[in-house]
Amino acid sequence: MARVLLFGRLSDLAGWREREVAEAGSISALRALLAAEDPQLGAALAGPGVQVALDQAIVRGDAAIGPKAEVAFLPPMSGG
Amino acid sequence: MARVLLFGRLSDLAGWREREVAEAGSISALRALLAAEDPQLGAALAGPGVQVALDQAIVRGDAAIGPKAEVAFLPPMSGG
Amino acid sequence: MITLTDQPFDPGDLLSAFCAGRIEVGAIASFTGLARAEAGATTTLELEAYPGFTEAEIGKIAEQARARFAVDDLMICHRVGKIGPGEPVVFVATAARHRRAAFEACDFLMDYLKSKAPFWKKEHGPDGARWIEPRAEDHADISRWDKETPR
Amino acid sequence: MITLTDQPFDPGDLLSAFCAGRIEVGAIASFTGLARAEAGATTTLELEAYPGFTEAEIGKIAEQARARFAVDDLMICHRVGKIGPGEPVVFVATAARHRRAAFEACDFLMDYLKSKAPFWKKEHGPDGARWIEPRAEDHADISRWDKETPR
Repeated sequence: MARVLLFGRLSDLAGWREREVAEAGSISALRALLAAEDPQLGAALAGPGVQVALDQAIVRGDAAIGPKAEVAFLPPMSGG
Repeated sequence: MARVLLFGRLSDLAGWREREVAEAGSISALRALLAAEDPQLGAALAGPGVQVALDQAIVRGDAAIGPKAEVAFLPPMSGG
Repeated sequence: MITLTDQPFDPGDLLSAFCAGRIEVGAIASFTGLARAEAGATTTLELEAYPGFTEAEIGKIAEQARARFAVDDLMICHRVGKIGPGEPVVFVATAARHRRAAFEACDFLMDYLKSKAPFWKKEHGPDGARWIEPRAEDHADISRWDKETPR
Repeated sequence: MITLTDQPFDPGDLLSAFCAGRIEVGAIASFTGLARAEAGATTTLELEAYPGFTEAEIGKIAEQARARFAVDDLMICHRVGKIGPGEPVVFVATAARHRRAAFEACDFLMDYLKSKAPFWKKEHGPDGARWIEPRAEDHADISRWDKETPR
Protein backbone atom coordinates (compact mmCIF):
# COMPACT_ATOMS: atom_id res chain seq x y z
CA MET A 1 0.00 0.00 0.00
CA ALA A 2 2.27 2.80 -1.29
CA ARG A 3 1.36 6.47 -0.82
CA VAL A 4 1.36 8.48 -4.05
CA LEU A 5 1.72 12.27 -3.96
CA LEU A 6 1.21 14.79 -6.77
CA PHE A 7 2.51 18.37 -6.70
CA GLY A 8 1.89 21.63 -8.54
CA ARG A 9 -0.10 21.42 -11.77
CA LEU A 10 -0.17 17.59 -11.58
CA SER A 11 -2.56 17.59 -8.62
CA ASP A 12 -4.76 20.24 -10.29
CA LEU A 13 -4.90 18.04 -13.39
CA ALA A 14 -5.63 14.80 -11.50
CA GLY A 15 -8.10 16.30 -9.05
CA TRP A 16 -6.28 14.62 -6.16
CA ARG A 17 -3.16 15.34 -4.21
CA GLU A 18 -2.48 12.13 -2.33
CA ARG A 19 -3.79 8.56 -2.46
CA GLU A 20 -2.94 4.99 -1.53
CA VAL A 21 -2.14 2.51 -4.30
CA ALA A 22 -1.96 -1.21 -3.45
CA GLU A 23 -1.35 -2.91 -6.77
CA ALA A 24 1.90 -1.41 -8.12
CA GLY A 25 5.23 -3.13 -7.36
CA SER A 26 7.37 -0.71 -9.34
CA ILE A 27 7.34 2.86 -10.57
CA SER A 28 6.69 1.71 -14.15
CA ALA A 29 3.74 -0.39 -12.94
CA LEU A 30 2.43 2.59 -10.98
CA ARG A 31 2.71 4.84 -14.05
CA ALA A 32 0.80 2.28 -16.14
CA LEU A 33 -1.90 1.94 -13.51
CA LEU A 34 -2.39 5.72 -13.18
CA ALA A 35 -2.35 6.17 -17.00
CA ALA A 36 -5.00 3.46 -17.42
CA GLU A 37 -7.30 5.29 -15.00
CA ASP A 38 -6.57 8.79 -16.35
CA PRO A 39 -4.70 8.96 -19.70
CA GLN A 40 -4.26 12.74 -19.47
CA LEU A 41 -2.56 12.38 -16.07
CA GLY A 42 -0.49 9.47 -17.43
CA ALA A 43 0.81 11.71 -20.24
CA ALA A 44 1.55 14.56 -17.81
CA LEU A 45 3.49 12.25 -15.47
CA ALA A 46 5.64 11.21 -18.45
CA GLY A 47 6.05 14.82 -19.59
CA PRO A 48 9.33 16.79 -19.77
CA GLY A 49 10.89 17.74 -16.47
CA VAL A 50 8.64 15.62 -14.25
CA GLN A 51 10.78 13.88 -11.64
CA VAL A 52 9.93 11.01 -9.31
CA ALA A 53 10.93 10.84 -5.66
CA LEU A 54 10.84 7.49 -3.88
CA ASP A 55 10.84 7.89 -0.10
CA GLN A 56 11.90 11.52 -0.62
CA ALA A 57 14.91 10.74 -2.82
CA ILE A 58 14.89 11.44 -6.57
CA VAL A 59 15.04 8.26 -8.65
CA ARG A 60 15.78 8.06 -12.38
CA GLY A 61 14.38 5.19 -14.46
CA ASP A 62 12.47 2.40 -12.80
CA ALA A 63 12.62 1.18 -9.20
CA ALA A 64 10.78 -1.30 -7.03
CA ILE A 65 8.15 0.11 -4.66
CA GLY A 66 7.98 -1.41 -1.21
CA PRO A 67 4.69 -1.78 0.67
CA LYS A 68 5.23 1.34 2.81
CA ALA A 69 6.87 3.45 0.13
CA GLU A 70 6.06 7.11 -0.62
CA VAL A 71 6.16 7.98 -4.33
CA ALA A 72 5.96 11.65 -5.35
CA PHE A 73 5.63 13.06 -8.86
CA LEU A 74 7.33 16.47 -9.05
CA PRO A 75 6.73 18.83 -11.98
CA PRO A 76 9.51 21.33 -12.78
CA MET A 77 10.29 23.23 -9.60
CA SER A 78 9.66 26.92 -9.79
CA GLY A 79 11.66 28.06 -6.81
CA GLY A 80 10.07 30.20 -4.12
CA MET B 1 36.87 84.40 14.29
CA ALA B 2 36.97 81.09 12.39
CA ARG B 3 36.21 77.76 14.08
CA VAL B 4 38.94 75.16 13.68
CA LEU B 5 38.14 71.45 14.09
CA LEU B 6 40.54 68.52 14.36
CA PHE B 7 39.55 64.89 13.84
CA GLY B 8 40.95 61.46 14.61
CA ARG B 9 44.62 61.29 15.64
CA LEU B 10 45.05 65.03 14.99
CA SER B 11 42.95 66.01 18.01
CA ASP B 12 44.71 63.43 20.19
CA LEU B 13 48.03 64.94 19.11
CA ALA B 14 46.98 68.57 19.63
CA GLY B 15 45.15 67.97 22.89
CA TRP B 16 42.14 69.90 21.58
CA ARG B 17 39.28 69.15 19.24
CA GLU B 18 37.84 72.56 18.47
CA ARG B 19 38.89 76.17 18.99
CA GLU B 20 38.35 79.69 17.69
CA VAL B 21 41.14 81.39 15.74
CA ALA B 22 40.85 85.14 15.08
CA GLU B 23 44.07 86.03 13.28
CA ALA B 24 44.17 83.81 10.18
CA GLY B 25 42.77 85.14 6.87
CA SER B 26 43.65 82.07 4.83
CA ILE B 27 44.26 78.37 5.25
CA SER B 28 47.99 78.85 4.72
CA ALA B 29 48.05 81.56 7.40
CA LEU B 30 46.10 79.29 9.74
CA ARG B 31 48.56 76.42 9.12
CA ALA B 32 51.48 78.76 9.89
CA LEU B 33 49.83 80.03 13.06
CA LEU B 34 49.05 76.51 14.36
CA ALA B 35 52.57 75.30 13.45
CA ALA B 36 54.17 78.22 15.30
CA GLU B 37 52.25 77.32 18.45
CA ASP B 38 52.77 73.54 18.10
CA PRO B 39 55.37 72.42 15.53
CA GLN B 40 54.44 68.72 15.92
CA LEU B 41 50.80 69.53 15.09
CA GLY B 42 51.94 71.73 12.20
CA ALA B 43 53.87 68.81 10.71
CA ALA B 44 50.93 66.44 11.20
CA LEU B 45 48.52 68.86 9.48
CA ALA B 46 50.88 68.95 6.49
CA GLY B 47 51.28 65.16 6.52
CA PRO B 48 50.18 62.73 3.78
CA GLY B 49 46.47 62.27 3.30
CA VAL B 50 45.35 65.09 5.59
CA GLN B 51 42.55 67.00 3.87
CA VAL B 52 41.05 70.38 4.70
CA ALA B 53 37.34 71.13 4.67
CA LEU B 54 36.20 74.77 4.52
CA ASP B 55 32.57 75.12 5.56
CA GLN B 56 32.18 71.33 5.15
CA ALA B 57 33.53 71.23 1.58
CA ILE B 58 36.96 69.77 0.79
CA VAL B 59 39.40 72.41 -0.52
CA ARG B 60 42.72 71.72 -2.18
CA GLY B 61 45.55 74.28 -1.95
CA ASP B 62 44.99 77.63 -0.27
CA ALA B 63 41.70 79.50 0.28
CA ALA B 64 40.59 82.63 2.08
CA ILE B 65 38.89 82.13 5.44
CA GLY B 66 35.91 84.32 6.18
CA PRO B 67 35.15 85.58 9.70
CA LYS B 68 32.48 82.92 10.36
CA ALA B 69 34.19 80.05 8.52
CA GLU B 70 34.56 76.50 9.81
CA VAL B 71 37.90 74.88 8.95
CA ALA B 72 38.34 71.15 9.60
CA PHE B 73 41.52 69.10 9.30
CA LEU B 74 40.69 65.52 8.32
CA PRO B 75 43.26 62.72 8.59
CA PRO B 76 42.83 59.72 6.24
CA MET B 77 39.29 58.44 6.69
CA SER B 78 39.09 54.90 7.96
CA GLY B 79 35.52 54.13 7.06
CA GLY B 80 33.11 52.84 9.66
CA MET C 1 18.34 26.78 10.55
CA ILE C 2 15.87 26.04 7.78
CA THR C 3 12.19 26.69 8.40
CA LEU C 4 9.06 26.46 6.28
CA THR C 5 6.00 28.21 7.64
CA ASP C 6 2.45 28.79 6.49
CA GLN C 7 2.14 31.80 8.83
CA PRO C 8 3.23 35.41 8.09
CA PHE C 9 6.61 36.28 9.59
CA ASP C 10 8.52 39.50 10.25
CA PRO C 11 12.01 39.50 8.65
CA GLY C 12 13.15 42.06 11.23
CA ASP C 13 12.36 39.67 14.10
CA LEU C 14 14.41 36.98 12.38
CA LEU C 15 17.32 39.37 11.78
CA SER C 16 17.31 40.52 15.43
CA ALA C 17 17.45 36.92 16.62
CA PHE C 18 20.13 36.03 14.08
CA CYS C 19 22.42 38.94 15.08
CA ALA C 20 22.05 38.50 18.84
CA GLY C 21 25.14 37.54 20.80
CA ARG C 22 27.56 37.38 17.89
CA ILE C 23 30.78 38.92 19.16
CA GLU C 24 33.26 37.45 16.64
CA VAL C 25 31.27 37.41 13.43
CA GLY C 26 31.40 40.94 12.07
CA ALA C 27 29.28 40.59 8.94
CA ILE C 28 25.60 39.70 8.55
CA ALA C 29 24.01 39.81 5.11
CA SER C 30 20.30 39.27 4.63
CA PHE C 31 17.79 39.09 1.84
CA THR C 32 14.03 39.41 2.13
CA GLY C 33 11.76 38.57 -0.78
CA LEU C 34 8.32 40.19 -0.70
CA ALA C 35 5.29 39.14 -2.72
CA ARG C 36 4.65 41.75 -5.40
CA ALA C 37 1.21 43.04 -6.28
CA GLU C 38 2.25 43.56 -9.95
CA ALA C 39 -0.11 46.55 -10.07
CA GLY C 40 -3.14 44.38 -9.22
CA ALA C 41 -2.30 41.56 -11.65
CA THR C 42 -1.48 39.26 -8.73
CA THR C 43 -3.78 39.20 -5.74
CA THR C 44 -2.35 36.10 -4.04
CA LEU C 45 0.77 34.01 -4.45
CA GLU C 46 0.45 30.35 -3.50
CA LEU C 47 3.50 28.24 -2.77
CA GLU C 48 3.45 24.50 -2.39
CA ALA C 49 6.34 22.56 -0.82
CA TYR C 50 6.94 18.85 -0.29
CA PRO C 51 7.36 18.77 3.49
CA GLY C 52 10.53 16.96 4.52
CA PHE C 53 11.90 16.77 0.98
CA THR C 54 11.93 20.54 0.47
CA GLU C 55 13.78 21.24 3.73
CA ALA C 56 16.26 18.43 3.00
CA GLU C 57 17.01 19.72 -0.52
CA ILE C 58 17.49 23.27 0.79
CA GLY C 59 19.71 21.82 3.53
CA LYS C 60 22.03 20.29 0.91
CA ILE C 61 22.54 23.69 -0.71
CA ALA C 62 23.02 25.30 2.69
CA GLU C 63 25.86 22.82 3.31
CA GLN C 64 27.35 23.75 -0.07
CA ALA C 65 27.20 27.42 0.91
CA ARG C 66 28.94 26.73 4.23
CA ALA C 67 31.69 24.77 2.47
CA ARG C 68 32.15 27.15 -0.45
CA PHE C 69 32.12 30.46 1.39
CA ALA C 70 33.65 31.14 4.79
CA VAL C 71 30.26 31.30 6.50
CA ASP C 72 29.84 30.80 10.24
CA ASP C 73 26.07 30.44 10.28
CA LEU C 74 22.99 30.86 8.16
CA MET C 75 19.23 31.06 8.50
CA ILE C 76 16.58 30.37 5.88
CA CYS C 77 12.87 30.94 6.47
CA HIS C 78 10.44 30.27 3.62
CA ARG C 79 6.74 30.92 3.57
CA VAL C 80 4.37 28.37 2.01
CA GLY C 81 0.63 28.49 1.33
CA LYS C 82 -1.28 31.61 0.29
CA ILE C 83 0.66 34.89 0.50
CA GLY C 84 -0.74 38.39 0.00
CA PRO C 85 1.03 41.30 -1.78
CA GLY C 86 3.77 42.88 0.33
CA GLU C 87 4.08 39.87 2.64
CA PRO C 88 7.52 38.31 3.12
CA VAL C 89 8.01 35.11 1.10
CA VAL C 90 11.61 34.30 1.95
CA PHE C 91 14.27 35.46 4.39
CA VAL C 92 17.92 34.43 4.21
CA ALA C 93 20.64 35.60 6.58
CA THR C 94 24.33 34.67 6.57
CA ALA C 95 26.99 35.39 9.19
CA ALA C 96 30.71 35.53 8.42
CA ARG C 97 33.87 37.22 9.61
CA HIS C 98 34.11 39.17 6.37
CA ARG C 99 31.36 40.84 4.42
CA ARG C 100 32.32 39.46 1.00
CA ALA C 101 31.67 35.88 2.22
CA ALA C 102 28.39 36.92 3.87
CA PHE C 103 27.12 38.68 0.71
CA GLU C 104 28.19 35.93 -1.67
CA ALA C 105 26.69 33.12 0.41
CA CYS C 106 23.40 35.04 0.72
CA ASP C 107 23.34 35.76 -3.02
CA PHE C 108 24.15 32.11 -3.84
CA LEU C 109 21.41 30.79 -1.55
CA MET C 110 18.83 33.18 -3.02
CA ASP C 111 19.73 32.22 -6.60
CA TYR C 112 19.10 28.59 -5.66
CA LEU C 113 15.93 29.27 -3.69
CA LYS C 114 14.40 31.40 -6.45
CA SER C 115 15.19 29.07 -9.34
CA LYS C 116 15.68 25.47 -8.25
CA ALA C 117 14.32 24.89 -4.76
CA PRO C 118 11.44 22.38 -4.55
CA PHE C 119 8.50 24.77 -4.54
CA TRP C 120 5.58 25.02 -6.94
CA LYS C 121 4.21 28.49 -7.39
CA LYS C 122 0.75 29.60 -8.44
CA GLU C 123 -0.33 33.16 -9.02
CA HIS C 124 -3.95 34.02 -8.35
CA GLY C 125 -5.16 37.18 -10.11
CA PRO C 126 -8.36 38.76 -11.38
CA ASP C 127 -8.16 36.53 -14.50
CA GLY C 128 -7.77 33.28 -12.57
CA ALA C 129 -4.78 31.25 -11.38
CA ARG C 130 -1.71 30.00 -13.22
CA TRP C 131 1.31 27.90 -12.32
CA ILE C 132 4.64 29.67 -12.76
CA GLU C 133 7.70 28.08 -14.36
CA PRO C 134 11.24 29.32 -13.57
CA ARG C 135 12.23 32.53 -15.38
CA ALA C 136 15.16 32.66 -17.83
CA GLU C 137 16.71 35.36 -15.61
CA ASP C 138 16.72 32.96 -12.65
CA HIS C 139 18.58 30.36 -14.68
CA ALA C 140 21.09 32.99 -15.78
CA ASP C 141 21.60 34.02 -12.14
CA ILE C 142 22.23 30.52 -10.89
CA SER C 143 24.54 29.61 -13.76
CA ARG C 144 26.91 32.36 -12.53
CA TRP C 145 27.94 30.03 -9.71
CA ASP C 146 28.97 27.28 -12.14
CA LYS C 147 31.39 29.58 -13.94
CA GLU C 148 32.80 31.80 -11.24
CA THR C 149 35.45 30.72 -8.83
CA PRO C 150 35.01 32.16 -5.33
CA ARG C 151 36.49 35.64 -5.23
CA MET D 1 17.36 57.84 4.87
CA ILE D 2 20.83 58.37 6.36
CA THR D 3 21.17 58.42 10.14
CA LEU D 4 24.13 58.69 12.51
CA THR D 5 23.43 57.72 16.11
CA ASP D 6 25.47 57.47 19.29
CA GLN D 7 22.89 55.07 20.76
CA PRO D 8 22.71 51.26 20.28
CA PHE D 9 20.20 50.20 17.63
CA ASP D 10 18.55 46.93 16.63
CA PRO D 11 19.06 46.10 12.92
CA GLY D 12 15.91 43.97 13.00
CA ASP D 13 13.78 46.96 14.01
CA LEU D 14 15.23 48.92 11.08
CA LEU D 15 14.60 46.05 8.65
CA SER D 16 10.99 45.66 9.83
CA ALA D 17 10.35 49.37 9.29
CA PHE D 18 12.12 49.33 5.92
CA CYS D 19 10.08 46.36 4.59
CA ALA D 20 6.69 47.57 5.81
CA GLY D 21 4.08 48.43 3.20
CA ARG D 22 6.20 47.66 0.13
CA ILE D 23 3.84 45.91 -2.28
CA GLU D 24 5.74 46.47 -5.55
CA VAL D 25 9.36 46.17 -4.51
CA GLY D 26 10.06 42.45 -4.27
CA ALA D 27 13.69 42.50 -3.14
CA ILE D 28 15.25 43.83 0.07
CA ALA D 29 18.94 43.26 0.73
CA SER D 30 20.53 44.28 4.00
CA PHE D 31 23.91 44.26 5.64
CA THR D 32 24.66 44.57 9.33
CA GLY D 33 28.20 45.15 10.57
CA LEU D 34 28.86 44.11 14.16
CA ALA D 35 31.80 45.17 16.31
CA ARG D 36 34.12 42.21 16.77
CA ALA D 37 35.76 41.30 20.07
CA GLU D 38 38.85 39.90 18.26
CA ALA D 39 39.22 37.34 21.07
CA GLY D 40 39.58 40.05 23.72
CA ALA D 41 42.05 42.20 21.74
CA THR D 42 39.40 44.87 21.25
CA THR D 43 37.24 45.88 24.18
CA THR D 44 35.69 49.00 22.64
CA LEU D 45 35.49 50.46 19.16
CA GLU D 46 35.24 54.25 18.98
CA LEU D 47 34.01 55.98 15.84
CA GLU D 48 34.23 59.68 15.24
CA ALA D 49 32.22 61.44 12.53
CA TYR D 50 32.13 65.06 11.34
CA PRO D 51 28.44 65.82 11.89
CA GLY D 52 26.84 67.32 8.79
CA PHE D 53 29.83 66.60 6.56
CA THR D 54 29.72 62.83 7.15
CA GLU D 55 25.99 62.53 6.35
CA ALA D 56 26.41 64.74 3.27
CA GLU D 57 29.31 62.66 1.92
CA ILE D 58 27.39 59.42 2.51
CA GLY D 59 24.39 61.04 0.82
CA LYS D 60 26.44 61.63 -2.35
CA ILE D 61 27.30 57.94 -2.56
CA ALA D 62 23.69 57.00 -1.84
CA GLU D 63 22.67 59.10 -4.87
CA GLN D 64 25.30 57.29 -6.95
CA ALA D 65 23.86 53.95 -5.82
CA ARG D 66 20.33 55.04 -6.77
CA ALA D 67 21.52 56.17 -10.20
CA ARG D 68 23.78 53.21 -10.91
CA PHE D 69 21.53 50.37 -9.75
CA ALA D 70 17.77 50.16 -10.21
CA VAL D 71 17.11 50.84 -6.54
CA ASP D 72 13.78 52.14 -5.29
CA ASP D 73 14.86 53.08 -1.79
CA LEU D 74 17.70 52.71 0.67
CA MET D 75 18.41 53.14 4.36
CA ILE D 76 21.76 53.70 6.08
CA CYS D 77 22.17 53.82 9.85
CA HIS D 78 25.65 54.26 11.30
CA ARG D 79 26.68 54.17 14.92
CA VAL D 80 29.21 56.69 16.25
CA GLY D 81 30.91 57.00 19.64
CA LYS D 82 31.96 54.06 21.81
CA ILE D 83 30.71 50.64 20.69
CA GLY D 84 31.06 47.35 22.59
CA PRO D 85 31.79 43.91 21.03
CA GLY D 86 28.77 42.38 19.27
CA GLU D 87 26.96 45.72 18.99
CA PRO D 88 25.76 46.81 15.54
CA VAL D 89 28.01 49.42 13.92
CA VAL D 90 26.30 49.86 10.57
CA PHE D 91 23.05 48.81 8.90
CA VAL D 92 22.34 49.24 5.20
CA ALA D 93 19.14 48.15 3.45
CA THR D 94 18.24 48.49 -0.23
CA ALA D 95 14.89 47.91 -1.93
CA ALA D 96 14.54 47.06 -5.62
CA ARG D 97 12.25 45.19 -7.99
CA HIS D 98 14.95 42.61 -8.65
CA ARG D 99 17.34 41.02 -6.20
CA ARG D 100 20.50 41.54 -8.26
CA ALA D 101 20.08 45.33 -8.04
CA ALA D 102 19.29 45.17 -4.33
CA PHE D 103 22.36 43.02 -3.56
CA GLU D 104 24.74 45.05 -5.72
CA ALA D 105 23.62 48.40 -4.34
CA CYS D 106 23.98 47.12 -0.77
CA ASP D 107 27.42 45.67 -1.51
CA PHE D 108 28.51 48.92 -3.21
CA LEU D 109 27.33 51.06 -0.29
CA MET D 110 29.11 48.84 2.23
CA ASP D 111 32.38 48.93 0.29
CA TYR D 112 32.21 52.71 0.41
CA LEU D 113 31.16 52.93 4.04
CA LYS D 114 33.88 50.54 5.22
CA SER D 115 36.75 52.10 3.28
CA LYS D 116 36.12 55.73 2.37
CA ALA D 117 33.30 57.20 4.42
CA PRO D 118 34.32 60.09 6.70
CA PHE D 119 34.79 58.23 9.96
CA TRP D 120 37.82 57.94 12.17
CA LYS D 121 38.14 54.70 14.06
CA LYS D 122 39.94 53.94 17.29
CA GLU D 123 40.26 50.52 18.89
CA HIS D 124 40.54 50.38 22.66
CA GLY D 125 42.06 47.16 23.99
CA PRO D 126 43.94 45.84 27.01
CA ASP D 127 47.18 47.35 25.60
CA GLY D 128 45.72 50.83 25.07
CA ALA D 129 44.08 52.57 22.13
CA ARG D 130 45.12 52.95 18.51
CA TRP D 131 43.72 54.72 15.46
CA ILE D 132 42.93 52.41 12.52
CA GLU D 133 43.81 53.18 8.91
CA PRO D 134 41.88 51.64 5.98
CA ARG D 135 42.80 48.01 5.21
CA ALA D 136 44.25 46.95 1.85
CA GLU D 137 41.28 44.55 1.49
CA ASP D 138 38.85 47.48 1.75
CA HIS D 139 40.64 49.31 -1.04
CA ALA D 140 40.55 46.16 -3.17
CA ASP D 141 36.81 45.83 -2.52
CA ILE D 142 35.98 49.37 -3.51
CA SER D 143 38.17 49.33 -6.60
CA ARG D 144 35.90 46.55 -7.98
CA TRP D 145 33.29 49.21 -8.71
CA ASP D 146 35.70 51.22 -10.88
CA LYS D 147 36.37 48.28 -13.17
CA GLU D 148 33.07 46.45 -13.36
CA THR D 149 30.18 47.54 -15.46
CA PRO D 150 26.79 46.92 -13.83
CA ARG D 151 25.72 43.35 -14.48
